[in-house]
Amino acid sequence: MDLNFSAEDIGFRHEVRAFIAGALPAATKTWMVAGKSPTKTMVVEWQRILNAKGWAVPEWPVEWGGPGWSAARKYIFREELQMAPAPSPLGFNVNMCGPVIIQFGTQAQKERFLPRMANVDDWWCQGFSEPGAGSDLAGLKCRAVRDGDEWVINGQKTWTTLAQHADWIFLLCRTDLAAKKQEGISFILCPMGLPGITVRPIITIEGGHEVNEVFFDDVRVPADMLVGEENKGWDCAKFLLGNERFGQARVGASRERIRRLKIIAREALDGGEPLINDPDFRRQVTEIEVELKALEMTVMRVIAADMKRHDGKPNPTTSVLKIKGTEIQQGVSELLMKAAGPYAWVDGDPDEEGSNEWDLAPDWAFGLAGTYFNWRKQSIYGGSNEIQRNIMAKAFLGL
Amino acid sequence: MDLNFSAEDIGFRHEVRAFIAGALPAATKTWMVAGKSPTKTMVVEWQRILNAKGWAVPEWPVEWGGPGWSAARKYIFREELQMAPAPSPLGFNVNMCGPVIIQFGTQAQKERFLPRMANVDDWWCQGFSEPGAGSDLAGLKCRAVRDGDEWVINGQKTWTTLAQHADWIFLLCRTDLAAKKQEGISFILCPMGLPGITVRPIITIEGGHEVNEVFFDDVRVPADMLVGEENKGWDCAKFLLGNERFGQARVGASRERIRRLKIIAREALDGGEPLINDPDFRRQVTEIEVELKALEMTVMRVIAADMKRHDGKPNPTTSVLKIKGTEIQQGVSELLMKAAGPYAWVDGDPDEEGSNEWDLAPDWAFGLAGTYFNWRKQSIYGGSNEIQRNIMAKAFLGL
Amino acid sequence: MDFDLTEDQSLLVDSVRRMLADQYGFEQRKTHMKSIEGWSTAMWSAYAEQGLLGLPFAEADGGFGGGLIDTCLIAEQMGRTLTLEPWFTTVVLGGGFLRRAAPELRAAMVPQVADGSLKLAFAQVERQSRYDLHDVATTARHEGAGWVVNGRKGMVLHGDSADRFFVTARHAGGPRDRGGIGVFLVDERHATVRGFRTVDGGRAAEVEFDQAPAVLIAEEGLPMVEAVVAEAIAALAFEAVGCMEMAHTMTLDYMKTRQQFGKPIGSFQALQHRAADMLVALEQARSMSFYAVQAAAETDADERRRGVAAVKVQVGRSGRLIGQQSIQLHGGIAMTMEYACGHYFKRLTMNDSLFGGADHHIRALADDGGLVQAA
Amino acid sequence: MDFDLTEDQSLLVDSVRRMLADQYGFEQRKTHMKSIEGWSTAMWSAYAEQGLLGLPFAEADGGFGGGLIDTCLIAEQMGRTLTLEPWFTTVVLGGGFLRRAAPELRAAMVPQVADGSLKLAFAQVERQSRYDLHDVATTARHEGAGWVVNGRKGMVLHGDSADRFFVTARHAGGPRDRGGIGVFLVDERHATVRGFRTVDGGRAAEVEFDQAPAVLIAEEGLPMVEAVVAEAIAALAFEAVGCMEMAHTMTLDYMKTRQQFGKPIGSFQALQHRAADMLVALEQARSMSFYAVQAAAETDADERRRGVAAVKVQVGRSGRLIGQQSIQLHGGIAMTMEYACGHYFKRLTMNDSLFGGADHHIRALADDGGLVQAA
Repeated sequence: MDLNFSAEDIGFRHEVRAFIAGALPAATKTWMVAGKSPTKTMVVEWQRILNAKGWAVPEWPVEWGGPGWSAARKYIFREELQMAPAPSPLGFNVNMCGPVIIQFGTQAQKERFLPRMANVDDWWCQGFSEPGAGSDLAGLKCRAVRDGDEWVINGQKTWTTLAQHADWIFLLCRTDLAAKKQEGISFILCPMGLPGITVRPIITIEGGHEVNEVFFDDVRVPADMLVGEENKGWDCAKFLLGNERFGQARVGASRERIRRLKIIAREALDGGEPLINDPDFRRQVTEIEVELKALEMTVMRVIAADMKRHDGKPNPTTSVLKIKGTEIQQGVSELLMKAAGPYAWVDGDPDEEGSNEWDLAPDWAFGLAGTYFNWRKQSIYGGSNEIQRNIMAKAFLGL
Repeated sequence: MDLNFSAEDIGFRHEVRAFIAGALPAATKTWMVAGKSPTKTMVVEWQRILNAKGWAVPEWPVEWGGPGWSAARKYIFREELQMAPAPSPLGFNVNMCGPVIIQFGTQAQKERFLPRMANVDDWWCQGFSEPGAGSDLAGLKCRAVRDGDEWVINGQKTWTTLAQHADWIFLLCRTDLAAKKQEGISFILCPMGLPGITVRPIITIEGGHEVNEVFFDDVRVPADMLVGEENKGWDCAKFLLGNERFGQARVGASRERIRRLKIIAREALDGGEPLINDPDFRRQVTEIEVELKALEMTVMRVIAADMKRHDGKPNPTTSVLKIKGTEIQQGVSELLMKAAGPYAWVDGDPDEEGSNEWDLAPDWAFGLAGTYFNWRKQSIYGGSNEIQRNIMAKAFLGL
Repeated sequence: MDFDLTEDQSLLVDSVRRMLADQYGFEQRKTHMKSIEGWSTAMWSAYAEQGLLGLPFAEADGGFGGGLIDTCLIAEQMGRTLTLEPWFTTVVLGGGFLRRAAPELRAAMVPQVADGSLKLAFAQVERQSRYDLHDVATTARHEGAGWVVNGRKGMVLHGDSADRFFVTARHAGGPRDRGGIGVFLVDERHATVRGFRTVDGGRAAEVEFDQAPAVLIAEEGLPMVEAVVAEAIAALAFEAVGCMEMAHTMTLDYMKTRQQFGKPIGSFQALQHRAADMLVALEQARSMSFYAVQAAAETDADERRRGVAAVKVQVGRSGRLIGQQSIQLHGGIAMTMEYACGHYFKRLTMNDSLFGGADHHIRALADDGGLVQAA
Repeated sequence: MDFDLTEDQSLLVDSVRRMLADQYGFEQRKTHMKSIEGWSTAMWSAYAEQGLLGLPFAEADGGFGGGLIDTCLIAEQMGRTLTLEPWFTTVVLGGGFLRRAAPELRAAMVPQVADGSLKLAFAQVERQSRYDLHDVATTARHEGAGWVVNGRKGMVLHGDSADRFFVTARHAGGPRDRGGIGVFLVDERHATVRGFRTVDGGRAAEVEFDQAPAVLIAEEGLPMVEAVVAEAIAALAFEAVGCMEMAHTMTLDYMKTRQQFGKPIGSFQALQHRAADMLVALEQARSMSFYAVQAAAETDADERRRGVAAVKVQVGRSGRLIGQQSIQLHGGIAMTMEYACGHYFKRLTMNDSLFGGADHHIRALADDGGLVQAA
């Protein structure tokens, strides 16, 4: 039993940190420190910098451009990006569709798509959820019918994140109506520019445009856009979702936000004193810091197990990471909003509305309420926290 | 809308308070202030004092000795007893079996039992729960078979509170095996001294003897010990449980315990200062005080509605009173234990183990952990808090 | 003791509820929000016609003689509908000061407030003040026969539509002294106003006073401010209960219709219990809102302060739970701007924060000795 | 980075687990508890034979050279079994001081500890001290060539069976000064001891020293005390995890068998989710117990203090949730003395309180700046 990173891994951490410090565009960093999601340009620019360095696709095999890191190093890299804060490599490309193509795709698909994915020459989006298939994904209805050398797709996807940026979508379609729920589904790739595709924005409660509805009306894609076997798309989906082991723990991101919170709490006044002097505020932050430390150790346990066994089997800890990771992020976002006090009431962003000519609110206050509102989604998507509890009860507790 | 008690009711409160102050035996008060349950002697002695005053059975009709109080006055009386603190009139007699006999019993049963109940000439206990029938009370198996002029009872009851003191037990027995679950049950009265009855103590985790198993082995009771109709005992049980509207809110009792907690927190040191100076401890107490104030107003709303409508129908607020009332009592018991710090570790009672010759622990610390442990029962019995949520979901939310 | 409405109150509530049901559906609200004002001038007139603007003022002054409970009942309806008009700022806040002002001022202003031609706001928050009513840096001083006010107020609710501001300003004492704070009335023509949208879809403004001529309302004004804010907190409690009830009801309706895994999600026990917990929170908040009316009327200022702090804590906690859970139980749909539930959540969040959130008040109440005296 | 046990560790844990499974069933435990000592002298000998009493001491001193992690793994097994013997006080607390004592003392005492003939305790808590290690009123002063100790210690775990006490006593400085606190070793023959049962079924004592001859272990002893307590907190974390795992497992087993409403209660989703929340709490506590081993080994005293505070908070919170919910999900049966679950709950409650509960440590950690530096 050795609970520490090796000296080499610590050295690697310093190398990553130094690289990010030197290479991350200042504007991107400033933007993200303010709590804003990076723009498309920022994401693409940064991922290309990483790609040039050979670090854009940490999870991929060396053959396809992966750096060949151990689980520990992948973790360190993720952490350092989140703490910088810097954009993470685009998840749809790197953690979702890429691994599916590597696992299930043809050689031609790999050669065609993977290098472009790594460089974000194509921006991908995910077409899984439908209006009637949320927590119950297997209830999906979007159809693909084989017609000669083509698939003809009809139906609707929803909650499609950043579809407005996307060049391609990977989607689950029902290809056999007679089969039982989880059977008869196929995993298909589709260019977003095809005739018959309509993207309609969904504005979320804080006013942001992150998600979309995507409609398919007799959209025709070539037959070779099927990944894996026909009617076996559920295997791809399960594989993809199973890769989401650490994604929502986001320990580094939460640590970065807690730092930010503490800085704000030194500036914000409460009762005529810095808010950080309020014992109850401090207690609330500290409760989260403790949970985060435990979560960090939980992540380490999963990584250490991965390094030993490489079985990659789902284990109960994955649900723990999801539940605790999202609770922590939601908790920090709520404390950030509360730290701003009345100044959290301002809607919008002074950078967008013109100069902050008076002192409408401190710059750090903008968007904090919006993030709190928006982050309620975290316990809903990616398998709601209720679904996670179902999984734990059934799969690990035997109930 | 008038949210206040009338001047007359406030006068009544003063009258009750003055009476208790004058009539409550000092030893009983001291005993209860220390957080201990009153002994059988204390309960009987006090109830007879109340009975002499005409106040022993506030819920009963005037015909059977009730004082004819409004719902508001009954509430005030209950509150003042709890806050004194003084023993409440014995619930099994006054709030459970008595009202059932008044509602469903024969004239002969009323005349025979009610006056003795009011004076605790007989101590009653409740035989509802069985090993296989807890939350699912209708699953009970204890049988009563008619044999000539007698019922022959066989079976087992459990969690029978203070059966060791009891002269009589009222119990639910299955009298028709063919009937569906909730049918075929009868409500029967039975003297505890009969041959075939065995009482076996259950010691609870803190070491107390409050509850028992009661075994019935061919116990024969006269046929006229049936209350209400044969096989209609479920009606009696529902009626009895429906009377439990305020029983577990115990606002006065919680207020008394919070007072006690604050006194202890002035004496107990933490970080070299009185514990009450710790902002986080104060916050925790105050959170409960706020919930208690809201609960008090919830009780008032129920009372006010009762005074207007007298329909006595169950309403969702009854479950709110149970859930919040027990959460508050459990919360206060936990804070009391925490206030004692290391001194909560001592098991037992210095009065029972001999004099507190050194300073083993402050007198106020004894039994606080035991009460915390024991009070975990509050969210279990009387329809567990999970059952309460089921009731709310089904009956009031339409889910 | 009687928690039922009187016949008059029932009539008032019913008519307001009917009016809002007819004219303030969620789609209509979107239209109102998109107007230049950010709210509906037509509805404002309708409120005037219904008597909602003159409600709390004495009949002698041109009002309708309603009590705090009447105001609160209307606030609950406003909460249920998420109305956007400056009713709370004009009638509850502004009206609170106006009711306590000199007879001549009342005589002059109440009829105009009641007929909708005069809108009021309360300019109190400052950059450093957070939730402390006595943390006032804006200054007032005598000039000639009158007073002038100088300073900057932030987060003035509906400050961009107000015709007059009630302003707290310091004429004596040091920072955060309880003494030396006056309440003044300033015409919007003497203020520079910068309006903006608030996160709940409402309006607020930053307001600057530069040698603004001001009418003195109260020279030692803090007790008056505290009394008005206590009433406002009672109204906010009812407004929050209105929001909670709607969020809860919408959630229940959705749970009964939304199908997943082949059955309505409302048939899943874990979600049922969550809905039950929301009901507990709602009932506790409703109870506390009644207490708020009692507490605001308390003449002992210490008692009143403790009481309204407790109200803010309970209502804030309940609103947070119900707001968050109503989103969670809906899932994605409630995360969208097009769906009403998220707007109730946002309003509940803002409502909690107004005049200090639950965290602020739990600390204040704890420092004040709580509600139960140790004897 | 590797959280798996080494082969030696696996062998150790397996053999201890087997021994306890064979000889320390819940019924056997009841018998042990009823003995005069309140624990089993036979088991004490068995621990000695298994090498558990000499575990953490250097081989050169007559021990087995185990590290803190080995001690912790045994503590976890002790937690799973709710053992009653003075292992924690003798080996972890007493042993912690003994390992840091002068070589002659180690040479003299370690073999006796290892063979079970010498039991140790830590006399620290005083009437006024609560959880503050530096709040010491017991005095020590030079007398002749040595030292004498005067004062009274409360809540000395296993004080009634100890042969020697490690005692904190003040020889300089005022109340609550961090300087001037020595650690001394006192023979039980020089102490007056009054034993009693603790709420978790264990034993403790009040101990009075009246001119008791004492051996000086450390003159400025607070850093040593803090180092020993940090190790003890790591062991307590593992013990708690052992308790939690058992309480959780018992609860799951019960949920699968107990029938209500015609099916196992484990089929009810609301209860399933509760069990899942217990699993989350358990996993977080287990993770934190690993961190505890790191933190206790931290050489920077400030870092170590923050680390162990965080451990106490997480383990305390998880233990409370799992303890309370294991009772709730069982229902009445777990409220009885005859059933093991309640005993795990009681032990978890006591475990939290030892060296300060979660509330104590969250405040300390918050005042210390927390775990994340603002940069």
